[in-house]
Amino acid sequence: MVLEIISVYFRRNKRLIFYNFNLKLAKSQIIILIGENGVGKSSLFDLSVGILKPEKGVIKINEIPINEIDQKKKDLFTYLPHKDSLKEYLTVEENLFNWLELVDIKIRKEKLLNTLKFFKLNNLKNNLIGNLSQGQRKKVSLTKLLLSKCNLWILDEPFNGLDIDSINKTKKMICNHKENGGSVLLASHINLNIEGSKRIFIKSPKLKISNKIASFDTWENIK
Amino acid sequence: MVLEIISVYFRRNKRLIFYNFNLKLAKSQIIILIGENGVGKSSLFDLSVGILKPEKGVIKINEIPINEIDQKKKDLFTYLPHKDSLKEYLTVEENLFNWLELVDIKIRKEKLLNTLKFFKLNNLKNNLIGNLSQGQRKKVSLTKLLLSKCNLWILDEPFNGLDIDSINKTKKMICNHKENGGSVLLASHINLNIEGSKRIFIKSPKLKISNKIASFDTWENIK
Amino acid sequence: MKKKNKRLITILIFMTFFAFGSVILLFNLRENLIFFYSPTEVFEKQIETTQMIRVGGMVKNESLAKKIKTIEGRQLEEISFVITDFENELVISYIGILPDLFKEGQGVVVEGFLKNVGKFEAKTVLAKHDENYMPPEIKDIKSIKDNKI
Amino acid sequence: MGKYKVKLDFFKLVKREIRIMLKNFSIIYSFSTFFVIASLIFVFSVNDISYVKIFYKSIVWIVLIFSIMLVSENFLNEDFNDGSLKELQFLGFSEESIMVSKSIAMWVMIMIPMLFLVPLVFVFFQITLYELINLVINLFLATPSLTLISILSSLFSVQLKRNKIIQFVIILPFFVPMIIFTTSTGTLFESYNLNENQFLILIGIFFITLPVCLMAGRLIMKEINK
Amino acid sequence: MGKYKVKLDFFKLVKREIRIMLKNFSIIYSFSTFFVIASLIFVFSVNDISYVKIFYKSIVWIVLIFSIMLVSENFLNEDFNDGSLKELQFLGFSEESIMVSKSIAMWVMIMIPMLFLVPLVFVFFQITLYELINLVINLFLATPSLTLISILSSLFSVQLKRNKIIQFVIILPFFVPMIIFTTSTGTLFESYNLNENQFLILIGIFFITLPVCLMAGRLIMKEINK
Amino acid sequence: MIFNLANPLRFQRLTEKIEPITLNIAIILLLVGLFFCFFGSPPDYLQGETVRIMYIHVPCAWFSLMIYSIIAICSIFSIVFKHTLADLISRSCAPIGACFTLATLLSGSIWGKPTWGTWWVWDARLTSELVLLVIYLGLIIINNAYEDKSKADRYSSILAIIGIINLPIIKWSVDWWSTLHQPASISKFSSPSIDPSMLLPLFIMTFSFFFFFISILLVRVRGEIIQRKIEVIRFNRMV
Ligand code: HEM
Ligand SMILES: Nc1ncnc2c1ncn2[C@@H]1O[C@H](COP(=O)(O)OP(=O)(O)OP(=O)(O)O)[C@@H](O)[C@H]1O
Ligand SMILES: Nc1ncnc2c1ncn2[C@@H]1O[C@H](COP(=O)(O)OP(=O)(O)OP(=O)(O)O)[C@@H](O)[C@H]1O
Ligand SMILES: [Mg+2]
Ligand SMILES: [Mg+2]
Repeated sequence: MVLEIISVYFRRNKRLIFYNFNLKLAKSQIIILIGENGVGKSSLFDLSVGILKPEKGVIKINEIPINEIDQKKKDLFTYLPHKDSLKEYLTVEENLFNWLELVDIKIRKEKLLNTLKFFKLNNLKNNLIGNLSQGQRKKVSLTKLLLSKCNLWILDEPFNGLDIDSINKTKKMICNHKENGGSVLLASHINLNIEGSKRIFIKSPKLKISNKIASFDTWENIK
Repeated sequence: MVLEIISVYFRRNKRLIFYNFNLKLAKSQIIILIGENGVGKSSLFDLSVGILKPEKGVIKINEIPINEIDQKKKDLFTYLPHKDSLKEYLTVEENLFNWLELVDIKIRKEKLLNTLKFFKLNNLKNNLIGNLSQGQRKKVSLTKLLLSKCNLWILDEPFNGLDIDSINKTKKMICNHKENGGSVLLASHINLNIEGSKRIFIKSPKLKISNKIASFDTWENIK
Repeated sequence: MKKKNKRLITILIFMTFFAFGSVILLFNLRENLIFFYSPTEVFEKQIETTQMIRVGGMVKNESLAKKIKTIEGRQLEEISFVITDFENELVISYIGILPDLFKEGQGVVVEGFLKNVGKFEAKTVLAKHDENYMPPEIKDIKSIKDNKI
Repeated sequence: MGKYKVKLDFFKLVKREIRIMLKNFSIIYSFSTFFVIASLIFVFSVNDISYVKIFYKSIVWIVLIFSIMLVSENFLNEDFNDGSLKELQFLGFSEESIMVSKSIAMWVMIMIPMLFLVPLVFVFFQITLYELINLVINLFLATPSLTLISILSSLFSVQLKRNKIIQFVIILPFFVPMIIFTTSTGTLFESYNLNENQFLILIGIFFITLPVCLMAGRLIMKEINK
Repeated sequence: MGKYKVKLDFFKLVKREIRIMLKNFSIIYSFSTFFVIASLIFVFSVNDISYVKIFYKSIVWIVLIFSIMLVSENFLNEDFNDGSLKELQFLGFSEESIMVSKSIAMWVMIMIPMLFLVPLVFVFFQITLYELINLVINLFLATPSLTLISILSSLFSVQLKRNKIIQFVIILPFFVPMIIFTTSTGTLFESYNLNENQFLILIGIFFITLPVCLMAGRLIMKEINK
Repeated sequence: MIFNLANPLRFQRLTEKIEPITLNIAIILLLVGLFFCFFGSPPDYLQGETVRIMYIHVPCAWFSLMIYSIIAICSIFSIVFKHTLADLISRSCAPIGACFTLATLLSGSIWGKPTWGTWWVWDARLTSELVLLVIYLGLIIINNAYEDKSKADRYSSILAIIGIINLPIIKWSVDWWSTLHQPASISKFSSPSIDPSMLLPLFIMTFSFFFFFISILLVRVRGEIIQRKIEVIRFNRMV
């Protein structure tokens, strides 16, 4: 299993998000998370990469619990969260180079230029990120996927703001990755037809308010 | 005509965006702008509300050129741009009240609560915007439409990040508005089936680089 | 049209503000931007003796005098002269090196403390010269002319 | 009626700013701390309090200017980043009213902590009551111009994310005359009577900075969304 | 080997920060200009260079603290707002190394212009060579602690905006002892020999602030994404 | 007509012709002027030989003001008519003006030591000249800080227009307030109070500086035009 989420309990802002949640992502598998707004998809991603900590339960990447991983996490997964961590006052190229250095990938300039061509960003390479349109900006962060060498991709609504052409390209990219043995975990509200993908509907846990609500510290009292 | 864009010429960052562009939006009409990323949809909205100025051409709202409009613009249209101008450290309610006060709408608290129910935001009303999920945040800004009394709605990718249920609700809201004589101009990459809506495909103008490129002040040399 | 009028009115209001401000400034600034006082002003102002001020004027002709003074065991040359604005005079005493351009009949600005009425102890002496530039020969001719008249 | 409406609009903006400010309490906090610390630095660094007494005005002013700049940074940047500035513009509020409302709000935000800080100055620098009153009136008259200027300067630098210091470079020369007028006279005649002349100058400066800053601010704001 | 890698990582972070900073090279330029103008303001307001001499240390320090505060605010706020802080965390960089790299970058950014400015101080305030050397060593020893503290304080303010848990954290007052030590001692014994005692105190302070700031920073950063 | 000339391309062609001429004139005038400065003019009756600093100081001071006026006029033009050439000129002028201002300050201080007995005082003229330098620096910083050149041009124009307030203060501070700096010798309504034998080298130097200024300006403007051309081509290259 590339990613395993085992009976995770999680509350956010005192609101119950996950109650005994389980998920398994195998090699060469695509999982699409679908669910209402605010059900906890993005939180799940943050949990999987170890930014948030579950109150109970274990999260494993490559069979190792996330908080015991010793090697650099950057070699394990590529995560594109909603906030794309692009600096508005740097150019497209500079932003990507900064990222490449952080994840320890060495690449020549021509190679990067070629990669930028995939989303037709090559003649925007010297534009400031702040001067791009929403979709163009999204494409810049998607380009990171093309450059990364990780097995596991975690993508938070990767199709937001893209035009139809680019959505198809991204889909193809994801399929390719799967073909090559990669695993993808993504959340999307758009109805996608990616073959061989598994859809998981997340529902928010119903909570029974018992009389003992006051002691909300223990999970037993909630459900 | 509620909104008229007449032979507009516009460059952004030295890049040609609109070359003799025309668009008309009548009463009780929905226009959906479709186009590649970076083709200039958001720029068109900014032009229509007068934040950007075209180099040539006129933009009229209710037959009055936008730069001669005397009355407060807030009574003419409601514009939801990409940046939603919600303050992260204020609650949902506070943000909406701030906006209501800016656009001169007086509303009682209960009314607002009722309106929030439309998108099921009512029990989030005391949450900080910074603690909402993307979709919830988008819904907060869409709630402004329910509260506004303007005829013309200008919406920049209103369905981004919404779940399917909410997309349908928003669609219904837009249709209702049209039924009541309102006009809507929106951009979206999602394939929408709104009856009676007109779709406009925007293409970026091709430009011939002449030898006279140096005199970049005149339009004649560009095309 | 209406909007244009509005802008025009705003700009007019701004102009009047600006003019009003400038007038206020011009009438009140003299006091504050001044680099030095004339002896007359010093007498009118009743400045405290602890206050470092600058006084400027002409060095009165034939008022320069030097005398040796012993301070802390060292022999120092105390220079004294009179500066005038042709109404009032102030006696300046100073220990130190005078600038090259210091001459009787020329302008000077001194910085220091007022000791008592009509007496001033200078810490610094600055020469102030006028806007006339000419070769020495012409100066001689001119002064001869002046003398004749 | 039109005029009445303009007025209302304007108050609305001011109210909005102050409401937002009060939520973002950290601004007041950092303002006051900076002020106190900076004054303390002076007091401590010079072991002879009598020197500090001579310069208390300069110290207060410099510290004030710095803290105002710190605050104004906050004021505009955030509104620019989250799109509020754009919203205010397309809702039809004139650039002038945005500028003025922001600086009024800022002025209020600065004056409130000042009320608490001034007695502190009194104790710190051991000045007389007359001097204190003089200082307070001076502050009262000069801060409006200062806030206007600093808001203008942060408008200049709103799009330069990392290079915030640029705003000081741009605008400090315009502070210079203010400082000369507010501080130097005080040291020239340290008289015990209030200095109406100086007050008039400050008012005059205000009448010049107001239109200049508003016009310049308008021009910049028009440009900012491009 | 593990250690070697950690080191590399750490340098990478520092390099990243400095690269982002330097992107706008004019920041150094502006910083220097700012320093000069701020000192000039003092001169303007005091009107007399011989008095300004008394305060040269305070001036240098205040300008320094002010710029550090300005820069650090930017340093963290921005990284938090655009998600970079989160990215660094999930890429596996430890919170400590993020803190330290940021403060080193900041330190470098402040020290480079300082090197050019110090001779200027020398000329401006007409101090002796000994005083100058003293000042430089002081700056060198005190700024690391200052940057650490200011980064910690901006972490607090980021956190403060999100959830109002830590309303009144008083972080800035930690500056005060630093300043007192660095500025007052110098004038208390205005001797011509270097002041080792003072340097030792500064080093001591640094060894206290480093662990305290790193631990506190780690705790806050863990909390920040919640 | 003016706008016809103000077409950047035509302007560029014109400058290519003018520039060598102005440069040659400047060099010749400079040589002649330097001769007159050092050998062909008498010492002053009061100051003696130090008066020769005047031949540098005064032209530099005039140009520091004149160049700022040019920038200010161009800025008004660029704000009102949005004309590119005006932007290019004011952008190219700023560093030159800053140099002249710096030269004024330096030569003034050097002159001040023997005449006044001090390098520097805070009187109105000197202070306002210093403020002028800072404004120049601000303009330069703005011009270089923004990636988007047109935005930078707009902003620096705005700053330049605000800075106009400083010009009359520099010019007339010596008349309005009592300053240590002397009042005007030449640029006043009555006849100059400088002897003709000293006026001659002053004017030769002034003209020489003027032609230098023009030729540097032309070179810089041409460079700017070419740079913008490259930018336009780069930005409009299609996929
Ligand atoms: C740092 C010190 C100084 C500065 C910043 C300075 C600045 C200026 C400026 C801006 C002007 C041009 C005024 C105008 O165009 O009307 C000027 C003119 C002049 N300055 Fe200075 N000056 C300094 C020192 C001196 C000194 C020491 C002298 C001579 C003793 C001097 C003699 C003159 C003369 C003769 C003029 C020509 C006045 C005229 O236009 O007729 N300056 N100076
Ligand atoms: N602030 C800006 N400054 C300069 N150029 C900009 C700016 N914003 C956008 N552009 C450029 O203008 C063009 C149009 O951008 P716009 O945001 O209008 O596109 P869009 O049609 O809304 O695209 P999307 O579907 O991605 O939102 C793009 O090529 C973009 O690079
Ligand atoms: N920073 C935060 N602090 C506290 N609560 C939060 C925070 N971010 C999100 N929440 C809450 O946690 C819940 C889950 O949010 P999350 O962002 O994971 O939803 P999501 O499934 O990604 O929704 P969307 O489809 O809108 O992106 C929501 O109810 C939200 O209100
Ligand atoms: Mg989400
Ligand atoms: Mg868009």
